[in-house]
Amino acid sequence: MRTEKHAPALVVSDVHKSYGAHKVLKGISLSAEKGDVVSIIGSSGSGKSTFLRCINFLEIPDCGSFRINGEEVAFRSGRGGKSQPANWRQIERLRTGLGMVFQSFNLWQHMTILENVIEAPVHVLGVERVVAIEKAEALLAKVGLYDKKDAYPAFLSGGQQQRASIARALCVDPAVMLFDEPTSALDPELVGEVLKVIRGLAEEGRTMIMVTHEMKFARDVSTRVMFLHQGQVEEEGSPAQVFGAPTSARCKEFVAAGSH
Amino acid sequence: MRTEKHAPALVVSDVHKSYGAHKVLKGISLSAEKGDVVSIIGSSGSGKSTFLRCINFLEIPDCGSFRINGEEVAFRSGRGGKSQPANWRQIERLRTGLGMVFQSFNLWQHMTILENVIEAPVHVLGVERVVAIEKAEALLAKVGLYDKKDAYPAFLSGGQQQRASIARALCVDPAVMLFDEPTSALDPELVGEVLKVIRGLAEEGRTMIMVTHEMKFARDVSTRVMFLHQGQVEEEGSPAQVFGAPTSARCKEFVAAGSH
Amino acid sequence: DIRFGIVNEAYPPYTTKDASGKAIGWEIDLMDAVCEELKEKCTIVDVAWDGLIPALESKKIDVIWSSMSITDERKKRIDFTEKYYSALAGMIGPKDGAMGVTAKELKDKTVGIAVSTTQSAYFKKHFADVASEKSYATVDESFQDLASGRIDYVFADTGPLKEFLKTDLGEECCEYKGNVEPDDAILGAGVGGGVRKGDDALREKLNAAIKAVRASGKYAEFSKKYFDYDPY
Amino acid sequence: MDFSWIFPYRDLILQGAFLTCLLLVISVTCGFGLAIFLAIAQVGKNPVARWLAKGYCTFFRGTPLLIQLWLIYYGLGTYLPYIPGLRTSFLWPILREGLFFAALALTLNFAAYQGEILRGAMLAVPKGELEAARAVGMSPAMILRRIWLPRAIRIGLPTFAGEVVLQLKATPIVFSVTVMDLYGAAYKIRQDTLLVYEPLLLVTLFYVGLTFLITQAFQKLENAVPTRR
Amino acid sequence: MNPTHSALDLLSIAPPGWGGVLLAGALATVLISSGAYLVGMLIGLFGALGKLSGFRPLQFLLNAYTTIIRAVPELILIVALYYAGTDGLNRILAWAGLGPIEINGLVAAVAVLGFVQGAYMTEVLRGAILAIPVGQLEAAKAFGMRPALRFRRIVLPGLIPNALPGFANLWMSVIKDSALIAVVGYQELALAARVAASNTKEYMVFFLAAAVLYLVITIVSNMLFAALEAYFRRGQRPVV
Ligand SMILES: Nc1ncnc2c1ncn2[C@@H]1O[C@H](COP(=O)(O)OP(=O)(O)OP(=O)(O)O)[C@@H](O)[C@H]1O
Ligand SMILES: Nc1ncnc2c1ncn2[C@@H]1O[C@H](COP(=O)(O)OP(=O)(O)OP(=O)(O)O)[C@@H](O)[C@H]1O
Ligand SMILES: [Mg+2]
Ligand SMILES: [Mg+2]
Repeated sequence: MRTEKHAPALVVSDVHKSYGAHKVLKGISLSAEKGDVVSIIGSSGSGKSTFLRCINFLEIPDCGSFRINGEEVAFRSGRGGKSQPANWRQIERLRTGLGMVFQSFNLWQHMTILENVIEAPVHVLGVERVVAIEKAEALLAKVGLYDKKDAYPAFLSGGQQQRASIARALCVDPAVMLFDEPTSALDPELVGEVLKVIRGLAEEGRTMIMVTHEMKFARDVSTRVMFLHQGQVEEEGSPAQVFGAPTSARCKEFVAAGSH
Repeated sequence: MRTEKHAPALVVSDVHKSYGAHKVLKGISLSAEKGDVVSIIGSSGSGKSTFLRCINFLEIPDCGSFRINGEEVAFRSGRGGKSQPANWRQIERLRTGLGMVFQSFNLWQHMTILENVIEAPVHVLGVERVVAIEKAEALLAKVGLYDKKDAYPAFLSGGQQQRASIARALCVDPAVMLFDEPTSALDPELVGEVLKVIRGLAEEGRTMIMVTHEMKFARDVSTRVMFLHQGQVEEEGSPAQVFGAPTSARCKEFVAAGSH
Repeated sequence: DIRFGIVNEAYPPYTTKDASGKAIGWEIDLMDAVCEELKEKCTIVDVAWDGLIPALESKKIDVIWSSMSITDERKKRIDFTEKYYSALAGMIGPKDGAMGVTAKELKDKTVGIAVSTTQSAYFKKHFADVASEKSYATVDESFQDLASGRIDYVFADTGPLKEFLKTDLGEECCEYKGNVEPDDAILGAGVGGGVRKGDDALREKLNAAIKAVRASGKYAEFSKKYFDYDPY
Repeated sequence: MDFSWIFPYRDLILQGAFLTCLLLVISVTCGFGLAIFLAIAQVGKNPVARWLAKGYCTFFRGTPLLIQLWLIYYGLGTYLPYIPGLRTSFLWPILREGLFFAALALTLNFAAYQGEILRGAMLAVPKGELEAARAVGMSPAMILRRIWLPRAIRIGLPTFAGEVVLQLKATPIVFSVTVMDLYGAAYKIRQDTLLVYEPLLLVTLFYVGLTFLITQAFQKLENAVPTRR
Repeated sequence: MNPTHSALDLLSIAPPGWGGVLLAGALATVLISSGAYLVGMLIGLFGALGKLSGFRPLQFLLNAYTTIIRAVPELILIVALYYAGTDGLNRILAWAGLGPIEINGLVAAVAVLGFVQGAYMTEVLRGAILAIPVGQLEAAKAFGMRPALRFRRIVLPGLIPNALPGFANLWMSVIKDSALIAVVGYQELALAARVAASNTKEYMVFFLAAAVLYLVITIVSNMLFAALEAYFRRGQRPVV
């Protein structure tokens, strides 16, 4: 499926989103090529999660245009003048190419860890069960959860749940991965492990969009960094640029706090 | 209520806890004086949250002895040979002196943020409502959530929920605070803010026990650091000692990962 | 082929079912005699009281044959045959209670009556000022209240009253207090079969058959099995 | 359609409507109070209380209301006069009437159903929120009062509305113990006039109106706390 | 009558005992109830999904359905649908030049009771779906699950534990509502008990006997519901 390396995997432009009167996103654009790792940083409440959730339409943006894995998302205008995806089938299809790790994990409580991980491959992609199990077990071993594979999520520690949710996202082999603070509950060693995994995925040509509060992590792993402030992109560029020589005052402050 | 500075606020010794056949805590002891900030570090699944939850008896330890704010917890042997608190009234009383911030926030979904924060002061401590509201609003302002005070938890970002849960714990003025990764969802600036708050609390003579994955944070703020590994204390001492010259091999590795 | 709609709640001795599910009773015997007279095949259709009129109107049954008293009010909705029995109105009461059934003796007593019966109309006319009426959905329920002492009399058709007194419960608690003064204006109308409005052919046929059964002595013959008086 | 009967029977109808409302209000409020205890006993740790509550709910949910009403009215009701002094006390006029037993049976029955639903709702409250309440030193009673029950009631609200409506429709049963509620009035009118649908239509309109009020009230309650969807 | 006859004689299976009549009634009750329950469940599922679909006209329609059906006494619905309904249907058929059809009272009763159950099921299921943490559904969407798959794999197993208590209640109530189909001339447990009682005037014996039969039916179904609930709550941590 993969073509040349520099095809844009994801082009999103001018995304707006508000909840009632509260404007959360005020025109955000992002474009990422295959193999890119884009880190989104910014203070709490600046709209990072919302932006990520708009990319796979868990929140329906008020307006914006989306090109995912080379396919343009069609819109039609819905009620109240807001636009709506014209074709939910298309969205569903596109979503299988967009893996997501949630900030609050959202593991399915009625399934064991292993069942959580094989759920999408088996039932969405139609992978054979044995094949999926084999792959899932390998992934679980990779994130150090093999011995917990038959436990239910409610009985796991926070970090274990987070790792399970990473394994779940990886198991569908998505072209683009959306990570919402994938290391928030992890200890430094595991952060290192996850960093390795992400690098590996990038080298395979996968694209990653990642919200994170770990500046070191963002600097080490990403090809590009985007700084969100109050629903707008304040600063964008290579890690060296954003962390080394930010132009916006707000970004300067933020980055300074991150490295004190 | 506060006496001399060096009275032990919390003495816990030899705590054991297992889930079924799985031994999670294998004899952990901890003693903290007024004004102490003890950081608990360790890899995911090592039992940090479980230990914290044992201190305020959300998990009933299999055995161990507890002295909280100068009061010994009485035990009796319950069913199946496991010990049980002899007097749940005592536990409830002690808990009001133990503030807790949960890893998964656990805000009450049927109350607004402000109601969440004043709930315990008003209904457990019997503080007057207007007084509690005033205090709560000040605390919410301190964590930057004043404008969200009338929102329901489900509508907040992860970081906002975490800050709300910190405000909720602070509002009961507990002598001992138990923090389970209080900064996991926060950006570096807010981590700095929370660090300031914690320092301020320590200076007031409050005791803090904190599980954290942020090594920098642990080093900056704590008077003592405890490294847990597989349910046991592998290393304990001042931050300088644990981070600078760890004796245990496992701790060395872990600390190295945290500062790479 | 005539379909007789019979209420599936038991109202002994007129209609009921035995333990094997067969419909039995005085009205069934009458129906058999009438059909024999007409040389027609008759079928019984079980209906609940609530379904009687709809069943009649949607032609699921042709006659209502279920102890329905003839009243002017009801005549607005359906046509009736001539009466085939009259409700002989009597009262029962506890064994040790007041004795008579005159207005004087009923003073301040509570009388249980099934709703919308001839007895209810009679009570309104003769006793309403002195005694109080308690309405029941069926006469069966008033028997139980009488047995437990909540009411002083049950006022109903003599047939079911005597039937009740034959049972263990009735025998133990109660006794027959007598029939009320006759009042033909109310009690004379009696009970008839109900047919669709305008179905005069069937009504005439049934009238003739009822008359014939009564004339031939068959009526008296099967009535003897149930009553110690002539129900007509 | 013939509605000429309404005027002659107006007193009967009005009184019936009043009784229907009275029985509904009494049984729902008292029943709900009892249900809270039943639910708590069922999720609690005391085995005796749990089994008692379970047995209660099983019996009252497992047998038809009509039979319960009869057992209470004819069974219990028959033995009441034998309690010394009761017959002459001021309570007797109340205890003699079917209304008292009807209200009692409806209440006991409603409590059983509601207790079961509330139990399910209590189990649906996220555990973390209860732990948070424990951690701030709330006593079990306070956790129940401030967190567990309010949260459970909110979860159960959509079902509660249905139960109240069911209860409304259960009230006609009281006619079998001589309480002339609205349905009883309609029954009498139908017997008198042989009109099948018209009196029922009146009852229906009344019930639909009441149901509308009930569901609107519950909708208001549901909307009081916004949920994210 | 013989004054020494005991309750046992009255309840013996073979006539003149009434046991057989009661048992046949109980069987009829279970059959009608199960039929109506299944019909109701299907309607309820679609009703709940429709109500949550956000499609206004559908929501309006379903709101009307749940409000009106739940408000109108079942007895009235059965009478209206069975008698007036078949009458109307046959008139339409006659007008279209077709012969009249005879609708079986049993089928009509099951259909009507099911239609009524559906309104309640809609609400129970709607509540149960709303109680599923929203994150669970979002995760499913994020993996590209189509609504049908999402429903089958995530929503259904997630709602069942929340819905089971309400379902159990509805099962109990349909068992008792089935008594109403006596209107169309069908004899189930309650009517059987009434007929036996008024024949013998042994009210308490037969009402207690019926209560016991009902209780047996519900206790057995309760055990089933309890087992189901335990199974579907397997991923949850126990309270307290
Ligand atoms: N209720 C439970 N039942 C069974 N096992 C449990 C339960 N809670 C925790 N565990 C197990 O106990 C171990 C310790 O869990 P704990 O939550 O204390 O870890 P932790 O140190 O806080 O990890 P993290 O940093 O990931 O939060 C884990 O292996 C976890 O799977
Ligand atoms: N469903 C919602 N309804 C109303 N407001 C919302 C909703 N979801 C988020 N918000 C608000 O939108 C803003 C942005 O939220 P978002 O979750 O995108 O923040 P974030 O950048 O991810 O923050 P964090 O780092 O704390 O996770 C916040 O102020 C939040 O309160
Ligand atoms: Mg976020
Ligand atoms: Mg933890």
